[in-house]
Amino acid sequence: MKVIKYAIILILIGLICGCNSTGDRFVLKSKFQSKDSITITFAGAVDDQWAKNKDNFIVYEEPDPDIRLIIKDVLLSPDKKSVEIFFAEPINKTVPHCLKLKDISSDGKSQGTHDITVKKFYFGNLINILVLTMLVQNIIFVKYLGLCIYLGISRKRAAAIGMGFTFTIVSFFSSIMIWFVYQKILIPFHINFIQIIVFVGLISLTVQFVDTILRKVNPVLFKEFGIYLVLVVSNCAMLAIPLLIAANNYDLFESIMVSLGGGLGFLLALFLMSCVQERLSLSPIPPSFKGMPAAFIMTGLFCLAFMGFSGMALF
Amino acid sequence: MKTTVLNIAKLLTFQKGGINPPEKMRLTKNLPIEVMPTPPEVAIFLKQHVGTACLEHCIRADMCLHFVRQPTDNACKIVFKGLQNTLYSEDYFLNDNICFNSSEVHVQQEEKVSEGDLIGKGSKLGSNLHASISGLVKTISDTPHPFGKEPAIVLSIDPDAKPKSYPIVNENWMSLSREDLFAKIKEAGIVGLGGAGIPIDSKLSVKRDSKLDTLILNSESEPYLTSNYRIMLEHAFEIIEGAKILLTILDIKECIIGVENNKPDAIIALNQAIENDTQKNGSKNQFKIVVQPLQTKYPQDATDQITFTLTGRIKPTGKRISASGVNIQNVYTAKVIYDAVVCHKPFYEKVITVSGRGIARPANLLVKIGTRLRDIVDYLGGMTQDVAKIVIGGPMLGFAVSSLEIPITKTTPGVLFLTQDEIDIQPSYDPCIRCGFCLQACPMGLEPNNVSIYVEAGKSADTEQFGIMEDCFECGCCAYVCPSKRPLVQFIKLAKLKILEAQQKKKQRESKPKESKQREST
Amino acid sequence: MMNAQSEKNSISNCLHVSSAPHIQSEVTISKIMWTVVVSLLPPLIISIFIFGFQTLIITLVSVVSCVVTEAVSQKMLNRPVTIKDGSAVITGLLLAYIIPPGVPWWLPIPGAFMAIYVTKILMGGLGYNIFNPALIGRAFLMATYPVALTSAWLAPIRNGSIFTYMNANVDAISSATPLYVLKHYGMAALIEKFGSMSVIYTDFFFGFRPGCIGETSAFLILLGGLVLLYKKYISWHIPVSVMGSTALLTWIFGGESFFTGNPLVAILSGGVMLGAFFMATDYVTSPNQKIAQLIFGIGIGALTVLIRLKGGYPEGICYAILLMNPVVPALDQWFKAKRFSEGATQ
Amino acid sequence: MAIQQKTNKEIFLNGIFNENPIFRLALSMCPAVAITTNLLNGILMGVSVIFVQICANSTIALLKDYIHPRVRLPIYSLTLATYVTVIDLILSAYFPVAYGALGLFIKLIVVFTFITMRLDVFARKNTVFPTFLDAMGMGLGFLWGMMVIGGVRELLGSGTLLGYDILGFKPMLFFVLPASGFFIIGFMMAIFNYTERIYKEKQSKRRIPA
Amino acid sequence: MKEMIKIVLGLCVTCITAACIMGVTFIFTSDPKKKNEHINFEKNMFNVLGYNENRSIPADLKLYSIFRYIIIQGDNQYLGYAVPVGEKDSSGYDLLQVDTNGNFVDHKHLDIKPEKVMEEGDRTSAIKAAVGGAATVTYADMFFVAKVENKRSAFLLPAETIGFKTTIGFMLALDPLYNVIGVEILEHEEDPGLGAEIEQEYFKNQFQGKSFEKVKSIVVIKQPIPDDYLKFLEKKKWRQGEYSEQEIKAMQQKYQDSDINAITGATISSVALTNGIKVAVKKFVYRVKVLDTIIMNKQIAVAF
Repeated sequence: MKVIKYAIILILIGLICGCNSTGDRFVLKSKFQSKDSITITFAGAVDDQWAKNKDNFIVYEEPDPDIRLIIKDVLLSPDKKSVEIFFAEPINKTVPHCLKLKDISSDGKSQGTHDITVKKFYFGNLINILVLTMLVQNIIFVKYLGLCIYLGISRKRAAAIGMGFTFTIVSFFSSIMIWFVYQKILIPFHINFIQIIVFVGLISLTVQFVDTILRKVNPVLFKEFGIYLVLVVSNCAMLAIPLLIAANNYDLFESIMVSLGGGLGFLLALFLMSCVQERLSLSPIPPSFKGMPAAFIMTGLFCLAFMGFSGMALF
Repeated sequence: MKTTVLNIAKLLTFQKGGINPPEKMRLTKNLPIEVMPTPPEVAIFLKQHVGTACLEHCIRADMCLHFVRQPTDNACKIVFKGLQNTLYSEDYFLNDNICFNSSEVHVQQEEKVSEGDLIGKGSKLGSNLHASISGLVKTISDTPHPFGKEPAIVLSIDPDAKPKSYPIVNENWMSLSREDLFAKIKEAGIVGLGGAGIPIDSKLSVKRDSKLDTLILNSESEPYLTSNYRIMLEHAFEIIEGAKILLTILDIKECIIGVENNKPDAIIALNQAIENDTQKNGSKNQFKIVVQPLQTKYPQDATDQITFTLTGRIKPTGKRISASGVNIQNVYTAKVIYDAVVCHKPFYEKVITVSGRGIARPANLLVKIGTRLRDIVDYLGGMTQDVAKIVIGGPMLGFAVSSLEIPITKTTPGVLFLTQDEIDIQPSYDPCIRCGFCLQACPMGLEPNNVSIYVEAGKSADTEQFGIMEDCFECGCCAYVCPSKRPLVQFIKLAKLKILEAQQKKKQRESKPKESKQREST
Repeated sequence: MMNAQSEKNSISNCLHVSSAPHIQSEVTISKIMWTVVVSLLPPLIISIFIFGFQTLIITLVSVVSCVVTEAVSQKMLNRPVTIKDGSAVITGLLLAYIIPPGVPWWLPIPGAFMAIYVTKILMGGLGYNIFNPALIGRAFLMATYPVALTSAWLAPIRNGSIFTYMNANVDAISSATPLYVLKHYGMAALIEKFGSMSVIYTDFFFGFRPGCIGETSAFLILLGGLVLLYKKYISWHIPVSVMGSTALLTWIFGGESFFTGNPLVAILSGGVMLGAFFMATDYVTSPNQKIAQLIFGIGIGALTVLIRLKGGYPEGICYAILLMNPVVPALDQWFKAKRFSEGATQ
Repeated sequence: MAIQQKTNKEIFLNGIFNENPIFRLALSMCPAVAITTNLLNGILMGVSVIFVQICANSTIALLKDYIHPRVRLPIYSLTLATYVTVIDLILSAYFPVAYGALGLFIKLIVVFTFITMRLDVFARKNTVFPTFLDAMGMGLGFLWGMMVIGGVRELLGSGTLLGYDILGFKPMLFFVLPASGFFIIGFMMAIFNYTERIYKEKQSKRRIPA
Repeated sequence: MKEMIKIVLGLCVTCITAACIMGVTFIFTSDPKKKNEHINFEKNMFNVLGYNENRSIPADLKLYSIFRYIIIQGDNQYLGYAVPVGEKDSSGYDLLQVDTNGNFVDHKHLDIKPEKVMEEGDRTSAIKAAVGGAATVTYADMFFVAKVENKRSAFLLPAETIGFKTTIGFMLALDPLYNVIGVEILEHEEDPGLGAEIEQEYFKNQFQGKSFEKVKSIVVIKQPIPDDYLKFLEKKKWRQGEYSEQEIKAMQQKYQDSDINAITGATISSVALTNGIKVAVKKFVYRVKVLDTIIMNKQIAVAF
């Protein structure tokens, strides 16, 4: 359990470092306000005159620096410390927007020109990815991967939880490693066609690594989770996570979130199924359907239930 | 006075669970105790009580009477049908284990005995048996019993013998020592009249614990049964005196009599008796006896429940109730003890409730131990046409019988002749719908639904995790509330049996390797 | 009166011998189920007046197909046919209640097959299903006929002619549900569409709004729910926690900024009432202990709000209940009744 | 060896019926559920698996004397990964449309448990020809299963077979969704169990008079 | 020890063999793969231009590709257009550097062979070399110009937008007056039966023939498509000669200014695609106009 705790702390530190502020002295904050406006907060009060002049603001979407958005109106807040810019058309919040604030004048003094980028909260984006991979793109009920282990392990709850945790840990470490190898070695050298073999190798390596460390550091935990480590190697869900990361070109933190989300989703699925399997083992299921067929149909019902998450986006 | 009793806002009761079945006391509530004429023949079982020593025997014998039990001469066919298949089926031979804690025969065939004579001597956990009628020992043979057949002493009446009377001979029992009192009670062959019928001497001779500080007198809380109520009403004085004897023997001062508030008259009567007693004895009185009205709820009279209700103590799992510092007796036991000590009267006749719509004339009867049901039915004018079930005991805990040849024992609190609409017999039961009614009803906080589901799935041995072996006393609350009409008590009994079997197997397996090892070493 | 002697022979034939207890309460499964059926009927009657006569046809088709599926499948499996206990009727009613009124009449049939055969009978019959059958039926229909399930809404009839929509082109008179309007166009649009706020409250309360067949009339559902509560067939824990958490979370997250959502509209405008009283409280698929029931209900409420606000569907109660159903075995195991002997002082 | 007592025919048929990887062993279900939305996908996936299985099995059977038992699992992975990469590249080059649908799952053949299992259980202990037959049988069993599932789903989901309009309408969209794969596999397994039970009952009945 | 060496050797040999097999396959398959991809892409382009079995591709149809890059030099951002130059068969590519206000900045020749221009890596490095120094060069997008009889017949632009679930990739064809010729969905992951209906002819063909003016303000309405229009849109079901040229024109004119009818039950996907098309067209038209003005002013001999 300690390993998990440290991992979570590490991730949190990473996330906090990964968050970006505007990095500007005078402009404090900028964010998407409603569907057609952006709010900018300043450190000091700005002049009315300046704020009313629409030409002082140049806004464009990052990939299209040549196309300026048409500003309909600019509103200065009563305390003069923030400005809301309204646009003629709804803005596309998925793309970062670049803002150029020309010669900001505050109390008659010029604060110079500021370039800022407004984008969705990075942390929110990461949480979004985590939740999406866990629920909306659940590795078993929506992606249909790792079924062998899922059906084999989910008969006992303790085993299911053990397997889920082991899977999450291995997927976390392996995807970090795989991300570096893929982005820094395979892509620059144009040898990404051997990704399968590399990924399989790296996963085995991670498993060996976790195995060794766990054996030394926490023998009790090893006794509990050790047997599942071997199973993780030959699990298609385990291989699918790095393949998905590679296919979508995620950055490091996003990859970590995908791997965690995938692992937790796997854990969730195993847990739910194990709860259900315990009940199924007591049910008078028709003899032809006993065992695997019932488990399959139950999984199908789970899939129907998980369709409720489809189309979900948190932030 | 009556109103004050009923107006107590929050009456004491136990922690959780319990049910409120229709009381059905009106049938016999207002009928005074009636002495039944001596029957021509009585059969007195050598074993008068259920006893806890042979749990397996009891479970096995009572478990599976689900729909049909066919008693043959000395075996019964036990069949328990599940929804899908037969869960349990066994030909059970009753002669196997029946000789536990029974009494030794003290008479010979054709010997002449008179009322009150010792005919069986209690050994170990058995109690003394006394002739309930004057006459001849006709035979000592197997007689129908709720569980099949058991050996009994059959006496046939001597028509000329006069009924024996027991005048008060020993009013000043206070002067007797504890040991003398104890011996007198033992001599009289009294058993606990609450349920299991353990001989009173073993109940009282539990290791003298310094913790023991309270005597609890309880009364029946099952529907229909009114014998306790009538005793309290008509023999309140004797009960108080009996309680005092018990207190002397136990060497404690405090006694609480718990009476449910559906018997307000009994509460008044007992209070009156206590008042009289204090007036009479004045400052001499060193005992503290109180009557505590209780909320009407089944199973208010169960050991754990009444202890909690009256003292707030909870019995730890797996320990005897004396660990909680209480001794529990039935009010009727107190009355019988009074008879034995003050009148030297052995325990050979008792008050039972004969009730139900299936009998022509319900009554509270004073009958001789060993009286056959047939004689009672005849005396009360026969059964109605639509009688569907004859139950010895209360409707919640009693045993259904299939023959009128069965005699009354010392533990029989009543006989019920129930009609079809009273028992509402279902031809089959339905699957568990997990409504959770039984979880709410179980006074011990167990999970009867899960036990039944496990048993149905053929995993009876796995039900040990639900704690039925330690805690379940088969009060029947779960089966009473079950909307699927599942025979939950039978399920639990079957599970207990299987757990016992599994434990025995485990023991055998454990002992075998040891033996083999020993063999190897030798 | 018979003589005891002559009785002896016949007695073993007519006497029942069974183990204690010998008396049982009067509550039976069929009694519970048929009470639920009866308390479910008022929404159907009002729906006929609101959406027209075809809602009755759809409901009848649904109920009949559920009952027939149950009977046939039990016959085929050589099991006792239990259609008389009313559970299939409830499933049929509920299945019809959670589909739009403008769907073709045959639509419930595949849903009934899925609900009764696959979800219930295959998993062991009554008492062993993990998911609520009616909801699985709906989820299946949603996946199979998404267009019908998401667009066959009808505007309420106010002129009293219940045959208005018979043989009519459904597309021409379809009307968006309040939740759809709320999700995609906001509160202002909702007020614009249905009139003032007070009109919204009263209309929604009595059922004059587009929606699924049985979910519109909050008043009648509440009435039915209160009957079940009064009869003590359900406890207040699940309905209250489902509705309470839905209202609370909608109030917090449902508006433009925090704490500006409208909790009352959230409860009145979807299927939350029907779900809370009649579907989440299904004995088989809900936990037994009170704390577990509260957690179960809060989980349903939270998932409902999550799906409503962030998910792809305007209404989330159906999937929320389905998603909480498999957690029930775990909840049952985590929250057990306190054993009597647990409080013992050693 | 006990295995060699089986005739070649039995070895071949074993994979198709008795130990059908999908319906009996319930291994490698992911593609069977996820991509069998139509018959063509099923066939392509099945053919790819046959290719990988035959190649890998034959290779291992050929080289079994040179493989050190300690490193046999890495060697298996390596062999499989090689052939999977080959088939992956070939499909992406010549069947780009189908590759779009199968994409991920072709790569995942590497971790198909039943292939690795056959390598360890059969190929390691047998000569090339029986191994080839076994691989063929197993592969055909897989192909057959994929075809059945794909066919049913295509017919019920989009009313077509191999792209040709059969029914003229779309009966149940549900069968296009991957979730339906679970139901079809569940029902197919049940049919297998049922036939087996009937078969065994008949056999036991035959035995009694004899 | 001996065993160790044996194992290591065995593994090494296996690895080398595996690498050889994979390498050989890669070499053999890489070319057909690219070719296939190219063919597939072209097929889509022809499709969207309206060439199919009934309407054959003209012999002198030529496609020219123009790539847009974002060049950051110091604090300044520029757009770089890699445009084909030379009269015959686009003998080379030039880079036009434009600032964000649409003013011409620079014109450089790119050192790249025409057949290599579709290779992103080669192209980017050529542009980098041309711009030189510390500039960052990022690829933004591309579009095609189709020429028939040496006249511009259409613009083709691949674009994408966020749909109900993930991105929807589509290809747009515009005529020289920026009216929509056709829309083709390249990739999407919408729900089958709901959002996936954007692929269907009856939906995507609605965009056909919409004028640029209309597209600028096009919206989605939740009304069913009129029956005659629906029949007209389902092109696949057209039998030979069901509609004459005049009829087609008449129908197109009749519904030229109508809005887009949403797919039943999938309004979000419909709106997403419509907005995506709207935005893509607006941006594209703005840029093409800037580019054309520069080419006119500077008199650059572009091929298109």
